[in-house]
Amino acid sequence: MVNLEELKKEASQILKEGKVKYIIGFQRGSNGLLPVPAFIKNPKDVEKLVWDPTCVYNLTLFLQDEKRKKTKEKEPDERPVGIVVKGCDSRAINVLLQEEFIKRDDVYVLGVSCENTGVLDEKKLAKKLKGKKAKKVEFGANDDFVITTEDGNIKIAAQEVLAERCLECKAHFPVIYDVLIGEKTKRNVENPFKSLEKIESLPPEERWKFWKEQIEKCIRCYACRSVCPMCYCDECVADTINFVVTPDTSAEEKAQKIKWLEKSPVSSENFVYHFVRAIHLAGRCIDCGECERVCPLDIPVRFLNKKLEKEAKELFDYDVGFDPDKPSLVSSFKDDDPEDFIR
Amino acid sequence: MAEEFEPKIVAFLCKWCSSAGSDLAGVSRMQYPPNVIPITVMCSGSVSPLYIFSAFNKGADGVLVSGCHPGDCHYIKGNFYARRRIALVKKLLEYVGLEPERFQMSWISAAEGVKYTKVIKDFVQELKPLGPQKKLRRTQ
Amino acid sequence: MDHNTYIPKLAKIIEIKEEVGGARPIKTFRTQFLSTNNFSFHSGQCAMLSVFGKGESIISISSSPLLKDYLQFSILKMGRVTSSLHEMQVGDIIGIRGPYGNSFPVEDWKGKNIIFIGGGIGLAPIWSVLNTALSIKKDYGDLMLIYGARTSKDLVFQEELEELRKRMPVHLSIDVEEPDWKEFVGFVPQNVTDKKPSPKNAIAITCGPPIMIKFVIKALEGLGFKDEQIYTTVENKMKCGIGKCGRCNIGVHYVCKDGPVYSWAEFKKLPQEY
Amino acid sequence: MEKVLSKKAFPQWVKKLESYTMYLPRKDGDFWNYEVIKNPEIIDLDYLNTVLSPKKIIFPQREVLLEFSTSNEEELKINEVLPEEAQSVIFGVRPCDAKALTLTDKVFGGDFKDPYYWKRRNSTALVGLACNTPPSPNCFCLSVDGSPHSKEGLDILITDLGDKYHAESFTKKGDDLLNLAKALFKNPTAKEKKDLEKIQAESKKKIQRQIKDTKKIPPKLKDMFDSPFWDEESLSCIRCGICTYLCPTCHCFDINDEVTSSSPIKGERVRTWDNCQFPDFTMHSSGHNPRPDKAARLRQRILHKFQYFVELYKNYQCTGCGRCISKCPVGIDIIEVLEKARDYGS
Repeated sequence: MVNLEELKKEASQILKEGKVKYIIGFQRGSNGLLPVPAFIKNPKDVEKLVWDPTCVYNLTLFLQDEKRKKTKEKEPDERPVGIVVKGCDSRAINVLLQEEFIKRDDVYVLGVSCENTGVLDEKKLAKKLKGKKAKKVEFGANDDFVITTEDGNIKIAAQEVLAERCLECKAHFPVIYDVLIGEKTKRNVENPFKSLEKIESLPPEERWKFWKEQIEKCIRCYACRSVCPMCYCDECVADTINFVVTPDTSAEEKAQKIKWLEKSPVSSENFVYHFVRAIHLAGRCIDCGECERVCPLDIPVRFLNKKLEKEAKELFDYDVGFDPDKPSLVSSFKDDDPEDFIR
Repeated sequence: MAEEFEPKIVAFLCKWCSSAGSDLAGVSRMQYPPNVIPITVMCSGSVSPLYIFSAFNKGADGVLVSGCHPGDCHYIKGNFYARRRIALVKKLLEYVGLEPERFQMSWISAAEGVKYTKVIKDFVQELKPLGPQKKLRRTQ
Repeated sequence: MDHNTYIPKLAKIIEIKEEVGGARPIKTFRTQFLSTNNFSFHSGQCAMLSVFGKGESIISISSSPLLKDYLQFSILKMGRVTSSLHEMQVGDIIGIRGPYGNSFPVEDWKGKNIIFIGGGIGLAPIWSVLNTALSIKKDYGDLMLIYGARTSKDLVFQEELEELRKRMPVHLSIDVEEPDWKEFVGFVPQNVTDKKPSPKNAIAITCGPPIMIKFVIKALEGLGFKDEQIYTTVENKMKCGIGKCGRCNIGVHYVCKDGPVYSWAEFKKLPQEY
Repeated sequence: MEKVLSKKAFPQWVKKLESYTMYLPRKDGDFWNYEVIKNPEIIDLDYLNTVLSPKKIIFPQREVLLEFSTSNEEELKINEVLPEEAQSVIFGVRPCDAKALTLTDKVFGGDFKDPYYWKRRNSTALVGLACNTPPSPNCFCLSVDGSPHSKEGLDILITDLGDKYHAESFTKKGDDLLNLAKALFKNPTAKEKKDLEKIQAESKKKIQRQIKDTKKIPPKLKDMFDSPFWDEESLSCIRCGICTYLCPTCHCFDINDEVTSSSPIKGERVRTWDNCQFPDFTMHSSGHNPRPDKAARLRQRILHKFQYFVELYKNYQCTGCGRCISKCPVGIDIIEVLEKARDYGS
């Protein structure tokens, strides 16, 4: 079992020693079941840290803010940022290292193992509880979750309320860390792409119907982009000003910039956005599932990423986020990459 | 009687091979359907997936990316990168239900004028029964 | 609900003058409405110009409202819309809607001395009120213009400025020394301090880049100008022009509707977010 | 007009209104959304609040303002495109969402009446549903001058009395709807009136969240513009647009030209929702941005709702629907932010 006290002790120590400038972790929020991100500078505040199945966020996202802030500072504090990561989140760190978005010295990784379980799917839990309100969710002793409700505690097998991505997780423990809390529990996942089967098995026209219906719902709030630790581009084709404008940018440059998609949230434009998002994450998405969790319209955007993750595995034997020294999926090739589709 | 549907194909042709191949077909007066809107690019590896999505968005009935044969790339490795990337784009488009026939890739060298005409002829023949591409096209 | 303000009126470009070349070009456009002109405005107000297919851009009207023949806009090439305006020819059609925003309280200024202080393209909104004051000069006291730009080539309305010298003092400046430049070298605020306009019975109007406005106000304060004697016009990104689209606000003020003209006394009360 | 309708008769009433375009919340997966009623037989009013408020019907996310085109003679033509004036009814509008429309009314009214907004607004009747139990755990209408059975903005308010609905009409539009099916409605008995009072009193108690001393917030915010508070509060903000797009009172929009043919030129000028949380919202063409970071943008959102709007229109620009709290990806809670601001530095 992961010992929260161990995490707090470690966090407190590195803050006291001045090893890190601050720590990004989880703390209880003012509302609902989910925690909120914590940015802890003072060793006293490490008491606020929590670790339980509601710690769904991928906090590596906030390394983007850190980097942006740092580039603006004249004399930046070069110490690393302490960051609490799960297995999936740690793979994001590896990808960010692989892409040289961050350096290894920029982060002090407080790895926490999900061991035999993972994080909660709030919606699955709500369905299970049938209207009863969960106040607290904790890891149980037997791969289960202990739910505190108004009328006492309930134990539910983790498998039943785990986030979909956790059921398909390839490593439940951090693959890169400075400190590891918990154990590297091996669990066999029979088919890491099982959830895709339902859509893949549909005939093409049904599949089209499914995706059209889903993508049409999109209101382009860009939460899926905003929450993604890999979506760190300064320029994005989806924005009206889709590049960095400085006082030196000429009027011609601005005028000639192509408007790839309209702001109108209609099917055709939404598809361009979601295609670009998906393809830009091919070989980079570590399946933290945050994009799908945050979608206010419940669009299963994760299935787009997951599909490309599957293809990368099957076509190119590429696994994402396990080795920061490996070349990335699309900046490498093998001589015998499949080309049966080419004329 | 309704006129027969003539598909619009946007073809991204690499400057060194495929575009030269299409020129050869032209100067050799080979016959092939006039359905292609050719866009010469420096290398098949320089074709961003965004170009492909954008072509469909702006009304292409089919999109072709064509480069040098493996080993012949002017930039040594460009077409190998393209091969990977295009494979992923193709899988993605088919996954959401676009007809696989609508997006093609080919290797056409500067000497293969004949192959170019065949690729285009076949492409047009395959697109005709599908009718206009409306799925990803901006509504007008 | 008789009038739909989002629908622009079509207007023809009747004259184009190249004011400034180079990397930051400025052109002055004169336009005439295709149908009857019932577009009446006051100095300081803006209009939303359309290039159909490119979009809209809010531009201050630089001609005097007393002139009924045409509307004049001096436009710095900056982005998508202004770039296509710069490519347009005489005879081309644009859309104009408005006028929007408030205006300079020229009526209240009668009998007063007015000092106009502009920087770069910032002379455009001032030009309208300057010309109005000039055409009824007897109603006003002494007029003075202090105007500067990066280089002598970046000064707008050069011919008109020469004409203007015959009727009022004109003090020009450029940021860095050039051969043959006989006037002030330095930034506009420095020129203000140098020319020492008197605050007595005077109004100062300033428009230019935000940083210039800030220092011009300091210079004026140094000369004894009170907050109520200083006026400025502000710009922000705008889309609707009528205080609804929500992006141009500074505090409770929508610059498109409640601005762009502010006395420093009013403006300093707003949150400094512009 | 005050009436009572048996629940069984509800679909019959809806059927009588067939000449109207009718919207009702419909369940789509795990959430509810407004949709046009196709089959009045299978409707009920037992639903949680919708992801998007009826704002999306009155002020759609995409709206064509005009069309432009050049003919062969190169003559440019523009054509005003106003929405069709279809008489519509939106059923089941929660009181907070109805009140929100009275707030957007203020924005789209004033000196320049927005014809697109008002065409729809004037031809739409709002039939509300009182919240006997709060439709969201984050409801806080009572703290922002609202109530679970407020009639503000509604033409009719329906209250669930168990096996029947109490329906009260406040406007002519509402009366018309009731009069179209006169036979189905009865006058409420004294007991039913009493039940209604009881339900209304109880519904207020069930609301779980509140802001204390809301009144103290606007004057406090006025002095907090330059406070480091906004940096601290916005640390976890991820710059997405959920809070504002889902807000029933947010009204910001963008206008763009969408070109369908470049030669000869042909296209539409389109208005779409826009969002003060996006970096490019206020960015000038020069690259200068008056609100350069997420702290400035969070401040704008909070100040707009709880200071600027209050100064301009004497109302909070928030009706306590709780959507922004429930759906924020990182748990930013407007109640908490406001209460912290209220107590900041004291």
